[in-house]
Amino acid sequence: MTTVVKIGGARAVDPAGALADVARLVEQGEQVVVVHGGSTAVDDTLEALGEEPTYVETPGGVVGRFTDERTMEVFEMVLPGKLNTDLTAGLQNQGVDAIGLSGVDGGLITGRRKSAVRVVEDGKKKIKRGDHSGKITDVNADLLETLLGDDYTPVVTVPMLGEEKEGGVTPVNADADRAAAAVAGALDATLVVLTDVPGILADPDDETTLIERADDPAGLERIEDAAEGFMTKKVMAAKEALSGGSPEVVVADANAEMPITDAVDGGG
Amino acid sequence: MTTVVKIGGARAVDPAGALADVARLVEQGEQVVVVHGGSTAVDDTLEALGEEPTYVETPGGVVGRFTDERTMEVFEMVLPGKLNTDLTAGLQNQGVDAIGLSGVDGGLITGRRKSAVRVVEDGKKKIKRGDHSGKITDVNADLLETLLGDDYTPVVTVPMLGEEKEGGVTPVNADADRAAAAVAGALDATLVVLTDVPGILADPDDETTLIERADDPAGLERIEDAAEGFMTKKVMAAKEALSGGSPEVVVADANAEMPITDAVDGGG
Amino acid sequence: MAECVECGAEVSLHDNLEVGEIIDCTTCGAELEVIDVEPPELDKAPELEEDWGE
Amino acid sequence: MAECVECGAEVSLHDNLEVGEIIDCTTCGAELEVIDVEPPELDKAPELEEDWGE
Ligand SMILES: [Zn+2]
Ligand SMILES: [Zn+2]
Repeated sequence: MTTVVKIGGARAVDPAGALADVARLVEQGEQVVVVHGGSTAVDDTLEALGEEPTYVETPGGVVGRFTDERTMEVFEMVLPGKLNTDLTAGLQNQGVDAIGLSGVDGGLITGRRKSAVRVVEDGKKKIKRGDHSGKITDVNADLLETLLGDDYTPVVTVPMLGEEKEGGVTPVNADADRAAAAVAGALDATLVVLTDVPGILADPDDETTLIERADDPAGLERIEDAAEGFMTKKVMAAKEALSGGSPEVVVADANAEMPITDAVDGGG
Repeated sequence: MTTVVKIGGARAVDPAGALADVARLVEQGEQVVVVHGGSTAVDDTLEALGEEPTYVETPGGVVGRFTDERTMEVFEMVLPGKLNTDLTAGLQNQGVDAIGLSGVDGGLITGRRKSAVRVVEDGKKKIKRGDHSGKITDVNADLLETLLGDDYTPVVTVPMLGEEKEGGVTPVNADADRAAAAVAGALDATLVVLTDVPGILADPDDETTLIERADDPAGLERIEDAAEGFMTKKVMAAKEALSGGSPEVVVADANAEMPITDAVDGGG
Repeated sequence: MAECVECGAEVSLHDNLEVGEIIDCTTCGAELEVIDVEPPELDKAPELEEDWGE
Repeated sequence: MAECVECGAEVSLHDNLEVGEIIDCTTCGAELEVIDVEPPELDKAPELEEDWGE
């Protein structure tokens, strides 16, 4: 069985316990693909460069990053650059033969580029052009399977490879949860999403109402009703993984001692 | 036959012609590995972050970068981050299924970390500690051969994976020319080093005394005598490639129309 | 004033018009994107999926 | 003054000694690294290959 583990990027989730757990699974002969984001680290680096991250609100009320050309450059520096290299080296320090890849490498994660977004600014609806984002439609599963077959552990991040309407390709932003979901779907792999909350609470004020796993769209619906705020993105991703071919999606607490092992074993 | 092409990083050598030429060779069924550096871009980014690049002079008179922890971070951002992602996407734009890798990925380029260097400062000899550099001793040729066999074109850069004396590994700086030489040696591949000078002049003031290729250490000696300044590094790298197993090393003008094709065909 | 590219009706424009702004045609309901402001030029606003990145 | 770790001879130290500085022992010729300055402490300076990165 293959397991796709989505870990946080920089600040939100300290990956040390997660990396040790990946090493344990790999040691046991499990095939693991690690997927990571790192949005807060992108903002930190933009600020260190004296630039302001741009966030926009869509008419539907979703707040998201507007990725102009300069932001895409910094995105490449932080995600496939610093974070991916450090995570890959961190896994190798644990004896895992990790290999870092972005969605650009070998066309690992591809789809249409979206260069315009609808936004609401000062109460006005607008079309904002020059965005570098994309919608994932394809995953190069062959590449991952070849590497897994040779006992490598792929460490995957965004950007993805965006196909321009007029032909040509360019690196573009995509949500790392959805990238993880797409990868899990393409590999028919279990998806374990590590977050700093231990799952989704049916009643947000009552920790005993934890809903943690779903193995079919019906189970997900229960979670969807309970999910709020940024968790809706995780639920969207979970849905995409399940419909893509994943047998199971688990949202697990990154701060548990063996978060992935527990999740895969069905513990909680 | 496999060809390893070393291209410049950012400012020195515009890679557009080189990328088109790589695409032409790959189209013809040639296996190509691209290796790139990008030292000037590291300095630019350090400066944009309000930091000063640190260069030191060794007792032997060689001036080189001192790579402290922060510089290593920026190094990761610029080389495997921005430059490698852009070159990989640039090749894909030319129809090449490129896949970006640093020396850290899959232990592609490994060797001992060197954390201390001897320097001369204000006329005093000193030991300066905290350097993140390394000496290349191993190349994971299997990984490159697997990818080449699957029709990918690896785009390789530094850092390499440095082995600490006390165990453990960490990303460290290495010279990209020597990384290219090590890769060429490990693959028994022809090494084509593109620079903005058309080769090495036996008489630096006379362009008709161009020495451009060497296929044995004796031919190299002639070049070595003629090489000056930064070219001595290229000659060192050439020597390492030949002694590592490369049948031929060519230093070629990056600004020629088909620099690699010409070099491989024996033109000039 | 500008002309709706969908129904041909006159569309009244407010001051401080910005490029990229979306104006609804009060006649046919079409969403029109402001392509230029001097002189004002409208085009059909593209349908775009709501999506996001990192 | 400090003691050479190689031959035991006294090594005279100049003012403004810096950590990391290399002092040659005038008795045996050993290269000695200044490990600390207050009080001065010397150790054998490591042999290091001349190398460079990007
Ligand atoms: Zn109308
Ligand atoms: Zn002595």
